[in-house]
Amino acid sequence: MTSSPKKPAPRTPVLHPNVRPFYAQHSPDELKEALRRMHLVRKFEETAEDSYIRGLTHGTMHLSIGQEASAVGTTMSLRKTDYITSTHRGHGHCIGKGAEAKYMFAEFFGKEEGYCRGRGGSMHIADPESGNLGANGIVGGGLPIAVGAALAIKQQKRDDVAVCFFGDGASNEGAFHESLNMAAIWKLPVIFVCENNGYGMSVSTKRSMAVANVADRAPAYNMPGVIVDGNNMADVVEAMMVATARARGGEGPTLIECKTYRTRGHSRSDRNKYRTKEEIEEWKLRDPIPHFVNELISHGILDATEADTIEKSVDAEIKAGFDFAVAGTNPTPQSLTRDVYAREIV
Amino acid sequence: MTSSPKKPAPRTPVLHPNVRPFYAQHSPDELKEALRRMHLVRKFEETAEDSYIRGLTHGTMHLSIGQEASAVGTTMSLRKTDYITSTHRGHGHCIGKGAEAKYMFAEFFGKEEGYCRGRGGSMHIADPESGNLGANGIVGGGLPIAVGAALAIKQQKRDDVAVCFFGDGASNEGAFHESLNMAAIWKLPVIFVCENNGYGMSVSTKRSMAVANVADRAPAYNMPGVIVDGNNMADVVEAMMVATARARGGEGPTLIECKTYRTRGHSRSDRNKYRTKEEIEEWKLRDPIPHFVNELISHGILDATEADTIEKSVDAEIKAGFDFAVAGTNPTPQSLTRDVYAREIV
Amino acid sequence: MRELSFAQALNEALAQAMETDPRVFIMGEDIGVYGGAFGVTGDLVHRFGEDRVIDTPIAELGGAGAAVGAALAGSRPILEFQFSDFAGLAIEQIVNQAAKIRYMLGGKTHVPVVFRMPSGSGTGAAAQHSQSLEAWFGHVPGLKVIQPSTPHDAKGMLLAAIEDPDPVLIFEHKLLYKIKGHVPEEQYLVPIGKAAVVRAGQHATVVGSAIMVHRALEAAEILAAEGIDIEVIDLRSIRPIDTATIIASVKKTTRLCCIYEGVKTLGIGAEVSALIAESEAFDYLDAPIMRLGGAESPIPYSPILEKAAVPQTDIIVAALRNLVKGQS
Amino acid sequence: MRELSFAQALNEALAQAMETDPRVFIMGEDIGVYGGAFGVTGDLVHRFGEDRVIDTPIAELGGAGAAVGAALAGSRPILEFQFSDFAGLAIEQIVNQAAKIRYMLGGKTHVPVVFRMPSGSGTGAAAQHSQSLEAWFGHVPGLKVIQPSTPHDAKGMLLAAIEDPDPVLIFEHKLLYKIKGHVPEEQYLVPIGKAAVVRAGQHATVVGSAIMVHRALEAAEILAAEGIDIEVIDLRSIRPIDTATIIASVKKTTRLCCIYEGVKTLGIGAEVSALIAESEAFDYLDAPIMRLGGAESPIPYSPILEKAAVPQTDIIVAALRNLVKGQS
Ligand SMILES: Cc1ncc(C[n+]2csc(CCOP(=O)(O)OP(=O)(O)O)c2C)c(N)n1
Ligand SMILES: Cc1ncc(C[n+]2csc(CCOP(=O)(O)OP(=O)(O)O)c2C)c(N)n1
Ligand SMILES: [Mg+2]
Ligand SMILES: [Mg+2]
Repeated sequence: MTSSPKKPAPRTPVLHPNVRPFYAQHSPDELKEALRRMHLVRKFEETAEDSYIRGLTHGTMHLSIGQEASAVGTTMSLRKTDYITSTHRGHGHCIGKGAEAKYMFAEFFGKEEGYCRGRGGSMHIADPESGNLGANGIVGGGLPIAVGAALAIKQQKRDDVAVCFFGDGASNEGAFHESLNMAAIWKLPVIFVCENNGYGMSVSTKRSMAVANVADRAPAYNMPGVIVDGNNMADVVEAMMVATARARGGEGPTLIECKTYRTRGHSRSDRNKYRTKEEIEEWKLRDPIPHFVNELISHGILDATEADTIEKSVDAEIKAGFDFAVAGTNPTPQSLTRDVYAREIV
Repeated sequence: MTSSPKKPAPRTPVLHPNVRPFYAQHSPDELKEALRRMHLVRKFEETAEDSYIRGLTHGTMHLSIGQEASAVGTTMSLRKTDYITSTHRGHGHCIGKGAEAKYMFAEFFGKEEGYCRGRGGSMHIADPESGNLGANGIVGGGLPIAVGAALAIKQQKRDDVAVCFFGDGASNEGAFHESLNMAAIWKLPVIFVCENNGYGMSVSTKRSMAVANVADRAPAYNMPGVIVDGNNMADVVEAMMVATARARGGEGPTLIECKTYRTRGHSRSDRNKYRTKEEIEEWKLRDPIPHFVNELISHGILDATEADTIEKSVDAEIKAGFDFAVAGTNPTPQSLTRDVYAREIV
Repeated sequence: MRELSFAQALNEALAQAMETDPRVFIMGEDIGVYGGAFGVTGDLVHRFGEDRVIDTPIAELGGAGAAVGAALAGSRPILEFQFSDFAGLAIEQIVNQAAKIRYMLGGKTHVPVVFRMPSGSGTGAAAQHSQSLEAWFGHVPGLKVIQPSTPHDAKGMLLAAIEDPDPVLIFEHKLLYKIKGHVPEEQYLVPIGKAAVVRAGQHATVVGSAIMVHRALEAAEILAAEGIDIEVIDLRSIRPIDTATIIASVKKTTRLCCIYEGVKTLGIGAEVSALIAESEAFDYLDAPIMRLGGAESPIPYSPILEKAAVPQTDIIVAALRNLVKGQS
Repeated sequence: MRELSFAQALNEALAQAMETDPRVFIMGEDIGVYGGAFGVTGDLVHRFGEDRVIDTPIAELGGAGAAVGAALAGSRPILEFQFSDFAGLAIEQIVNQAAKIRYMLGGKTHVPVVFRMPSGSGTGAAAQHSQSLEAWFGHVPGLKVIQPSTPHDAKGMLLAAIEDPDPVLIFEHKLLYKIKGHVPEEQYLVPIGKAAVVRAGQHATVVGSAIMVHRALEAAEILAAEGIDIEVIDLRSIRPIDTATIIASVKKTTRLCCIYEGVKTLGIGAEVSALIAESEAFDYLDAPIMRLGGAESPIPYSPILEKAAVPQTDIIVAALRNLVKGQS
């Protein structure tokens, strides 16, 4: 056991005399990389939104702006062999798990160079190579899939984990109940990460649930239910450290509820009729990125110029990725039925 | 408020100095009728089983022998305008809600005189006239239907209730989660009656749930979860008195878990490989019918000869019902597509 | 002549039904203050209140089951699925319950529920938000399945569905929501189970529904210039299906092409083709029965691929020319 | 020649697959100590343990999703639905996920999962336990749908399904579980997508699957005595469907009858009919294409009605006589 910031995080968190585990057990490089990814998520989405407004892409798009801490915090310490199942609001999960912006842009623009060769689009961007089993257009669709991935992990005697992202609204789907129950009775290495941004599209949790927190449902599965400030990297990561240790140790699943907020509308068609400007502005003040930057600076891990350098490098990466995508290849109509089956039908 | 056994039960149960509410608030006639119905359920099923073994009927059959207290106890005080949704193991619910054995037998024998004109059979016997919205061949199928019936009750400004029967196994279906959540957020007059007989077909609750009781899931919906001895009429009825008062008063749903046991196999094909003879025998000693008879006698409501008269009268009713069914009319093939639609397709 | 969009026509049908029948109510996801993902319910929650315009949690199975239960208890529920793809979560209640309860109970009850199904591709929403599943439900006795193609029929058929004592699924193609057309102000019913000959012609019969009716009409105009005279039938109802109208047309034109957006294999065109091939019209056929259906793939995201996945007007024109002239 | 029942053949396929491939496991309701509702899994839990023969809670959507997830994570799950009717609760995972994931991810992954679907009527289990839903899944690109009719094919096709990299649904007609037939002891594959001409004939082609193949053969025997010579094709695979074999047969016999238990409207016979009606075989047809399908009603409980709801041998005989001789 050590608290040296140089070493990688040990399997179980250790309390350091005066530094909290998140800072004690991650190296400066790890912490800076986390910040870089938060910027990457934010700027990817801002650029995607801009392209959409400029009519460069079609379809719909669900932005996670304001939720970057939960996306990156839950994924930054995962192994490549760990799995995630993502959602319709999955850009952050995808980048957090290691995807590159250029291939995400290419997908967003429907190009062959995209992660899904232009077949998936914004709602389905995913890089299976990096352990991302897929974003999902079906609310709650990824819940039992994550349970199955964890079942396979257990059968294959691996100590990997499956992280399952879902929203507060998804927790009202029957799939939530069936999935948490199976994970609990079989003690599977799943971490259920609920990104509770207060709304399922236009319906607030007050109107869609009879309990105050999604985590209040964990006891029904005899599962730990942890609530964290989803806009605070340290809180998110420390909850994940405990949950992953539990999962890798064969002690079973955990439900982590990240309280957060999407400062953009649900999707392009949203006119925000169901919430107030004040509420949105209030949450904008709780932006996870500047908050994390300040913490890194106050911990002496980062200085203002370095912070600026990181952001600049991300801007460059985004610009390059965008150009890469625009210059990409359009699929040909002839390739329409390619990849419907792995073994082409004779 | 009164404890006179003559008067009908008031809306909320009242504690009597030395008699428990069940006996204090039901007239001897009501109590004897309850006993009669328990016998009716038992003897209906024994006769049905016998006909099945003798090859007089086809299909399958799910017997509730041993569970009569929960079926009759939960239904005995309901109004005709109250609704129930039943299950594959629904003979008891059906009789409890007021169905006649003769028409049930006729259905069981696939005759036009049957409640479902021979279209439904054992798994679907139901008398809509008496407020029974249907047995169900789909485990958990009745859960959201009961919620919808309660929603209609509320919209129609009635003070009726919907009683939803389901098993321990059904509580692992997503429909359970979605239904209890909707009933809770909309404060609907539903009483969820879980008949926990310890097994979902061959899988014990220990293997299918991570919590000890189905009622442990009620807090996830901010709903009262009550556990009762499902083989004890007084316990079952008193829990229902509180829950129906709550529901009629607009205070919302209640989950009642009746701990009980089916002493017969799950269905005809069951070889009971998943449980021990000892367990079955032990539960047979806890047969709800003799237990109720003894309580009635000890309360001076019934004497041995009267008890015998009641049983004899049921035997006669069963015999007559069976003969009625055997003598019934078979459907003609020409009537096959009748009643697929209420408005015949032109 | 008053013009409304397809979405406005549906909204008016809902409003008039709720005004005239207190048993009618609507439920679904984000149909209240949000006004529905496609704006169909609009401001109805303000006009009729939250007790009759109910935002459900995201729980399609429970929502559908609640609609079934309310129908059994004397109400007239209309459930909006946000996308018909999500009905995949509620098949149990639609197919095992709503469609069968009346029959299983020997006709002693009935289930007057309406399921609204926004469907089809063309919006760039990809594989899980673009399906055309009408054929599935058309395969289920106990259900009625309709698919209007004009604002006029959208209002009249939705009102007919609400008035119908049996469960009805109304498929609303998303690309139709914005199209405008004449819609009478009063309440009127367009009967379920009747197709419409929307263009008379001599050389071939085209049977289509929803968006494909419009493409077929475009194609017919183009071909008219070449002296090819196409009869276009708007199917309107998938179950029950109006066989008589199709047979009469084919006997006249001797050629048949079915055009549909759903996957070609086992799609509605398969049934239309089989109905004619087993009918007296078979002997009148002068050419094989042609089907233009959706590609044998999920709906892709790329606009280029998405277009290629369903019949477009140019393809229809070439196919019909080939059908009539026997040229490729 | 060793004989096994259809159920035993499936059991042997499962056992051999688990012996030879450690990635293979089975899951479902009551498939462990109970041995499966129809006895297919039998004592496999004792041979392979509870980690590879998993009793799930009663949760079809979750079970199907878990199978999909395990397949994505490198295992080879086989999920038994206790009755195919209950798959209605899992359509979301089968159709929106399993069938589309590979395509949505641009071919970067695949979903090797097998869904076992006990189906069909004849057991007196009524409307919610007797459906034949193969047509639904045959309508879905990304899925493969098979329907063996003999113990031999049951084993060989289930092994082919397990070995297949894509999601496969195998429909097992409940009335077939007890029928016996020759089954080789070794592992062998019966290819998915190939029909079989199980009886050669000159006067008419009958295309059927599962139990209907047996009834068609009975009917053919009866008609042979009258000098009517029927060719019988066992479809075996619904998706992909073996069009070539049917076309070749129809060109020879000039008459076609499709026999299937599923509801007639939009059932598999509709597709078979349409495939021929659009093919080069159309010009060879000497009679309308006949379909004998399930009744347009849910499956009733009464044995009399249940029999009347699906094609029986006597009906088939009369229909084929009519098809060939043009008599009623
Ligand atoms: C099964 C299903 N139902 C409904 C939708 C439409 N829809 C997409 S996202 C969404 C809201 C989901 O809310 P939540 O789970 O809280 O995630 P968030 O959007 O807030 O991130 C809805 C209703 C869907 N895609 N799938
Ligand atoms: C959706 C569904 N899954 C599975 C079945 C098969 N099945 C019928 S009853 C039953 C067990 C139900 O257990 P429980 O809910 O505890 O009721 P019990 O039989 O014990 O009364 C099962 C698995 C079914 N009918 N429907
Ligand atoms: Mg949310
Ligand atoms: Mg039980």
